[in-house]
Amino acid sequence: SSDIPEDDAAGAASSEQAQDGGEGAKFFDQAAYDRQLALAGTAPRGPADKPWEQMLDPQMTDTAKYAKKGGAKGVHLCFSNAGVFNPWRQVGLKNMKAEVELHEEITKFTVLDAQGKDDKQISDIQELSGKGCDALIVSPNTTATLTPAVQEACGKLPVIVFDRGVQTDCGVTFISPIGGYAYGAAAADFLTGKVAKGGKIVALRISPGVDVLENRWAAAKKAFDKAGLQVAEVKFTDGDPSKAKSIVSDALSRHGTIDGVWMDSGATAVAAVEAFEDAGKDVPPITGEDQQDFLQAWKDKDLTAIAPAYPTFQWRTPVIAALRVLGGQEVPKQWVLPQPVVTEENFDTYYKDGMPPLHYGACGCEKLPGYPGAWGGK
Amino acid sequence: MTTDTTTTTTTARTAPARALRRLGAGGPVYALLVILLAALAITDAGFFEPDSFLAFVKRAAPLVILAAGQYLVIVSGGFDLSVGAVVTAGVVAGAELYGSYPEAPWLLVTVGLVMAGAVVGVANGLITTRLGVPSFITTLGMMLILEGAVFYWTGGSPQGVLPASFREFGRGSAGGWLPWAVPACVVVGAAAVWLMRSDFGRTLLATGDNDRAAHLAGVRVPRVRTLAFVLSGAAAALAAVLIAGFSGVSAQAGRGLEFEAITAVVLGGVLLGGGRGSVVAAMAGAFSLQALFTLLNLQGVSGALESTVQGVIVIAAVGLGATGRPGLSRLRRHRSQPSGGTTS
Amino acid sequence: MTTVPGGSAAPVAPRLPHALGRLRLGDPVVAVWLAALVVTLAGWIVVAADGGDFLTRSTVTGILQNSVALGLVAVGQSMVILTGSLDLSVAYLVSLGTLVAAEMMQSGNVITAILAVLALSAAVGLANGLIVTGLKVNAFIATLGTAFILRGYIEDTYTGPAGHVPASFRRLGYDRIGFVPVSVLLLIAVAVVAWLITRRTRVGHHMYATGGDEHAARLSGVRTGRTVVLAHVLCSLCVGAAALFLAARLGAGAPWAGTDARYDLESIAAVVLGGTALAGGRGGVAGTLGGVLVLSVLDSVFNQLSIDPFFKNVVRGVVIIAAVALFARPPRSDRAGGRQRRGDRGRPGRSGAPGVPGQEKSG
Amino acid sequence: MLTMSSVSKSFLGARVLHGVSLDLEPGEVHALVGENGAGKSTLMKVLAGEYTPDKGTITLDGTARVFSHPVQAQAAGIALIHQEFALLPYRTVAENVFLGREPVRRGLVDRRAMERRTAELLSELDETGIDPRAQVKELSVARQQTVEIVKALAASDVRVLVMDEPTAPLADHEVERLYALIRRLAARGIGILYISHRLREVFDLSRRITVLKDGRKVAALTTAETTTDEVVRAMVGRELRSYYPPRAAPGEISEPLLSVTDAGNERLTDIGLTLRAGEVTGVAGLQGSGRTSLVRALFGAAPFTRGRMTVAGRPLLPGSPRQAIRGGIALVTEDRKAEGLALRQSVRDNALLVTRAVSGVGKREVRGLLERVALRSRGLDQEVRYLSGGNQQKVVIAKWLAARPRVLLFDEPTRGVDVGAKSAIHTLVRELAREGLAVLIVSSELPELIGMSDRILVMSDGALVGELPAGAAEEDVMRLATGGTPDRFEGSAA
Ligand SMILES: Nc1ncnc2c1ncn2[C@@H]1O[C@H](COP(=O)(O)OP(=O)(O)OP(=O)(O)O)[C@@H](O)[C@H]1O
Ligand SMILES: Nc1ncnc2c1ncn2[C@@H]1O[C@H](COP(=O)(O)OP(=O)(O)OP(=O)(O)O)[C@@H](O)[C@H]1O
Ligand SMILES: [Mg+2]
Ligand SMILES: [Mg+2]
Repeated sequence: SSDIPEDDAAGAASSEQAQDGGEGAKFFDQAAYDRQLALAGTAPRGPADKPWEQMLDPQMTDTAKYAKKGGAKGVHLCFSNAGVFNPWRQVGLKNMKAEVELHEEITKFTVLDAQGKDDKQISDIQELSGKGCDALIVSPNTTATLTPAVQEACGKLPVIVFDRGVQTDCGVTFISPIGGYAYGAAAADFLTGKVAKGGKIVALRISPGVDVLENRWAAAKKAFDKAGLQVAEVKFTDGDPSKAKSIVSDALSRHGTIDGVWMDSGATAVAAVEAFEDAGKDVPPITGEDQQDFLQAWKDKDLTAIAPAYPTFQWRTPVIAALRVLGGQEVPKQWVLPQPVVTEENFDTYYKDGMPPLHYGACGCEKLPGYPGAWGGK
Repeated sequence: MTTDTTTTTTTARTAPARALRRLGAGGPVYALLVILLAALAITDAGFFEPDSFLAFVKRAAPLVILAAGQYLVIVSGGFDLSVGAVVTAGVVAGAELYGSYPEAPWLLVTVGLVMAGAVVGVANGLITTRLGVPSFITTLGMMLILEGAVFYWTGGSPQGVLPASFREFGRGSAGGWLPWAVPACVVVGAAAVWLMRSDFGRTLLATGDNDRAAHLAGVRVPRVRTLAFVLSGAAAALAAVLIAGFSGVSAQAGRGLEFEAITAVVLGGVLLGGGRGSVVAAMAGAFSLQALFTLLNLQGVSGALESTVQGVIVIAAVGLGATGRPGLSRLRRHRSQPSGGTTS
Repeated sequence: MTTVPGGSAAPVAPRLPHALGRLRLGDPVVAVWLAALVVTLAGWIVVAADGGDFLTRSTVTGILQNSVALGLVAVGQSMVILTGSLDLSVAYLVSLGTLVAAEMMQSGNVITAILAVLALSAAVGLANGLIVTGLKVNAFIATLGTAFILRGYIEDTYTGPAGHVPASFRRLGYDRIGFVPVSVLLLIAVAVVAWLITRRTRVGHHMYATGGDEHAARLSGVRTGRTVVLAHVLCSLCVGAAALFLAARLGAGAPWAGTDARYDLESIAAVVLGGTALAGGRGGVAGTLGGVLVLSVLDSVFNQLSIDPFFKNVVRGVVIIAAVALFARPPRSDRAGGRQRRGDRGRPGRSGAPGVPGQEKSG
Repeated sequence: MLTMSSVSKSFLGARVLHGVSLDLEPGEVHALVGENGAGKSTLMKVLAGEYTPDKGTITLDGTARVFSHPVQAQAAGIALIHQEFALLPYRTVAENVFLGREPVRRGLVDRRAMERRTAELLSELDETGIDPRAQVKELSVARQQTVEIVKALAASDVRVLVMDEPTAPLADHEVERLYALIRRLAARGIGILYISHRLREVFDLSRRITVLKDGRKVAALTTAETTTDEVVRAMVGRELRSYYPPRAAPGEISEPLLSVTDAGNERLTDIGLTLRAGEVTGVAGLQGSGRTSLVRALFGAAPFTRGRMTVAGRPLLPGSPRQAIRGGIALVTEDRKAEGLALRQSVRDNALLVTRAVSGVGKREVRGLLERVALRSRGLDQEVRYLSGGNQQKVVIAKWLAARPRVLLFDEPTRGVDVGAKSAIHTLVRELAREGLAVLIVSSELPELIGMSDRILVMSDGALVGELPAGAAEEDVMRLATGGTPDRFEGSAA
């Protein structure tokens, strides 16, 4: 027998892949870019104080066929996690677990961790689809590679995908913030506004080969080119702060001055700031992420900064969505969450005193049970 | 007797001559280092200005310290693959400690971490020597255990902020110009040189060379080997303190450092398998590696291709160093020729 | 695990009936398969106590399925380790293999893609082998260097998952015969071939000889250099097979497929768990499969019990060390060859192999 | 059939063979004898293609041959059974026998054929007790040796078989079997070059005898026309004993420094002996009689498990070398390279190893010591692996002298040591005794043992079976060592 889903949408998948992932970032996808920038300017629907329940431009879809008899009670919820290999995912998983606790109707919550292995996640998904779960949440490790497994699971139970997508729309809903283009553009636009034409920008990227990050960079590059900023260095840091610090120090000694620092995610932002300090230079306009240590540095050092968030509150949404689906309520086919950007103005909303350095400000977790202790805060 | 003349004339060689000979043992690595530094000077005119050169040394310091520790283990005939995990664990544990005791004095935390690193070394050493598990496997297992344990303990991410006082050591400068990491590096280097000239060091080399002969000469082989692991663990923890100071909390501070350290040591002409090599050359290997990273950085080699260049250079350096010198022609472990053992 | 009778092997063996004489408990291969059995039973008990059901069809399928990729890599790794070398470049070769496979399948046909992946693998193995034997670079450094070279190429060329694997080929990753995934048949086929090569062909005999005592092998007319090169090529071919399997399973090439799964260190761990001496010359493919199975069963048990992924690593580390300490260690005393005794007399301890400083002795 | 003419060979500048010539006829057993280090093994390795000669030619069946690899020599029909084992302990007997030339059938190694052929060869040797499928490590040393022989025979069409001390590890009945085999092989027309230190075997088996001394051929004799004495004289080159230093005068032997009573372990029984200051005690015995086990037990390396021992008046039954060293005992092991030296370390570091390892023991200035042992080296920083065997041995002795021991144990102190160094070592040993050390020497070279010792203990089967006074006759020693079988002649060679 074969576990390959009968309705293999191979053709469709491959063409889609060429846009979203894969070589996608090499040739910039104008349509996706435009859509994301438009969404960034749209007002979300939903409760204002609960961004994880908000949705942008939703196309609702009917879920009656998934409704659990007798309503969403005694729910067994399952989650195939790509892994917890970075702080963002760790904060996210805490959010999700806390969200589950909020709902008494969830009686069992099974999490399988793939530890970053696509291969294992495929097996995990297969295993979970035969385990009597009422609904399956998937946070895929890699966009392209989990498609078949998810397709297979779709035939057996409602599947909710979030964070990274898969190349099939068989799931009930796909939850994610606006996307990489919006993220990269938000950061880049900030710099183009602060740095004079011809200014030198250093771009710090985590690692090649991750599509979301490629999109962020593609959008930023476009913005820099348009504004006539000079990208002096594009380097990969592997997420290692000491490598980031070395890169910025070297760039400083090579170029004399750096007028702006762009980065595709926040893990190494503080190291970059410190590189300037240690060289005895003023920190130029810099972008980071909503990670606590960066916000802290921003506050303490009064930086000119911006921090687009890839919000960890999105980890709450799949649970909510699952319950809605099992209750027969409609959900958006593509549940696009707002993607907040931390700026001077809204800084205090995201900065929380006493949280650990690798915490993420846009966690939406402040009212969850166990906060702040479970997130390591005081 | 002719004997006297041979012995006396040849030993009349002076100390500097001997020092030169010692340096010669690591010949290729010094050449490599000089080439890389020259290339750096050409690439970046200001490289040898005191500030930027000291900054370079500061950045190299953790790797140099790791290499010194790794050297001790390698020269005694083992491997320490756990040092990267010790660094990660050290950084995370430091942050975790400060999370619970924000007022902890930096010196106490530093000493505590170094001791903890030493304890890891004790475990490595005892498992290797007493249970007979090859050190490759012992330290590979230890790497999994440490990484797992520290994140399990912290629930995935460290909880505390490292205060400036603790970070001063890795980040700040003495008198405003001399990064603390530089004297730390010098002290560790001097200590390593002293250690290798001491009874212990000589014993360690002999043990790596021929453990049976060492045992029969009264060397407590398991203890000596364990001590090498202990020092390597402590060195790794010290490197963790420097790295934590240099760049702050990170959950992947030590990733891949074990391979970098081993590469540095091998670049220094040290024989994998034990018994041969100088610690100064091993540390020079670490400097070379750091110089190579910096050069690749400054040269603006396409970020992604950096590792390719690095791989080629390391293979070439070790390959040329190996075939160029007859004495080193076998980086493989020598087999002691059986000497007519069955004659009657 | 402590019930594995590794230590007591010598006294037990003579008492066994003659027919069983060749199936000694002290034999690492037997020991590791026993360990796999013990782990499975223990897992079954623990999971049952937890209220679960361990040995269901789907978990068995899962265990088998999850053994395939690591199994293929580890079978290859056994061959180089047997020969006294080591390969740290396997993880990146897996990644590159999936990418090449998926891209070529997207643009061309499956057969050329398979051939291309195997050709690439063979080339990488050849390079490894030549660097080790020709340039005389220690295998640890040589293959680490190759790994870096591959990494640079992958990162420079790919920006994410690439290519597309047609459904026809994906069946390799998904089809099952009953509860046995077909990919397990691939693993078994590769393992059988590797077993045949190592145990039944001349070159295999020479691999054991080269790893066991390079000097003696050379005196007997074994071309040790060639043997090492060939072992590297065979290893890389197995890695290529793993890459093809993963491409089939993933449906696309993934730049991180090999490294995220840490196939380099995990495969070495599996090989050593399977009783192959890190110094070479002893052990084999059969034990390696047992080692892979142990790791896979453990993983499955952890899954069933929803054990914290970080804690899993702790347990894995402990299991690897403990298992090697218990039964994969060279026996303390040999039966008749008194002179071969360790630490007392006999031949000078040839404690090293080309690749790896071997087992330290306690002196 | 085979002629080697004017073969010369040097290692690192040291000339080991000086224009040696040798010829061999089909079916002939030709013995090669000489002192340790005379160059016998080297000559044979040249023949077998392991070493290329610096000068000289090898002619086989009228054609000049140059072998650059053992395999070429094997192909030409020359097989060498090594003095040192070259077997893979973890492989089976059959696999070892056919290593490098495994029979192949349809691409796969034909194990059956391999095992069958091995079994055949083994039964030709009357060694039916060896299972071709057994791992070599499980065999006794004698059987491992047999496997080596079988391995040489399995090589295709052997014309010349070189046996380098094949009987060294064999027991008497095994030697008899080997004799039978050798005669059978010779009858087939195979020429056999036979190296042995046991002259009795040489006389039993060979037709001609070539004597090597210091790398030169000093005699070519026909066995039937010569005597043991003549051969020995040719080997040693001077009258025996003439060069040993004078023994201790009665007054020079004083208080006991080490005494053992009722001691034993798994290989030794009822050991009781006393070593006195100023005295050199010799221990004689056949191969495997337990001499090495004895000194290792005294030194704590393979400790006594029972009994009492006193060192310099204090009770001490050493459980490890370290304890023994602290008690003032030193052991010069029989296997210098494997157990005595760290070959990649310098002369200085080796000489100071004990002093450094056991802190509080010994002195740290080695130059004087190295002069005392008359070391020839290119300086204290030279790695010991570049020294000649004799000089390596001197470094080992210096290492122990640095530790200022009271009791010095020597296991085969002059094995593989050339004549000059040998006499220097002999002189040194006597001087040390004269300075008040207690010395014990184990040596397989009976003349040496007799020449050096003030008293000789004889071992057999792990027990001390007798004691003989200074200057005992070799026959007396041998009679005791062989348990009263008087006609066994052993070890008189050098
Ligand atoms: N590979 C080598 N390198 C340097 N010297 C060597 C080497 N092989 C042998 N020698 C030296 O050559 C001399 C002759 O050695 P060889 O082994 O031929 O003697 P032998 O007659 O076989 O002695 P024995 O009876 O002890 O076996 C010895 O002094 C030995 O130390
Ligand atoms: N480590 C050991 N384990 C088992 N048996 C041993 C060991 N060492 C020696 N023997 C055996 O003990 C007996 C005594 O050997 P020992 O080596 O002491 O004798 P020897 O007279 O010194 O021989 P040699 O001349 O080879 O040194 C021999 O039968 C030997 O095989
Ligand atoms: Mg010889
Ligand atoms: Mg002996």
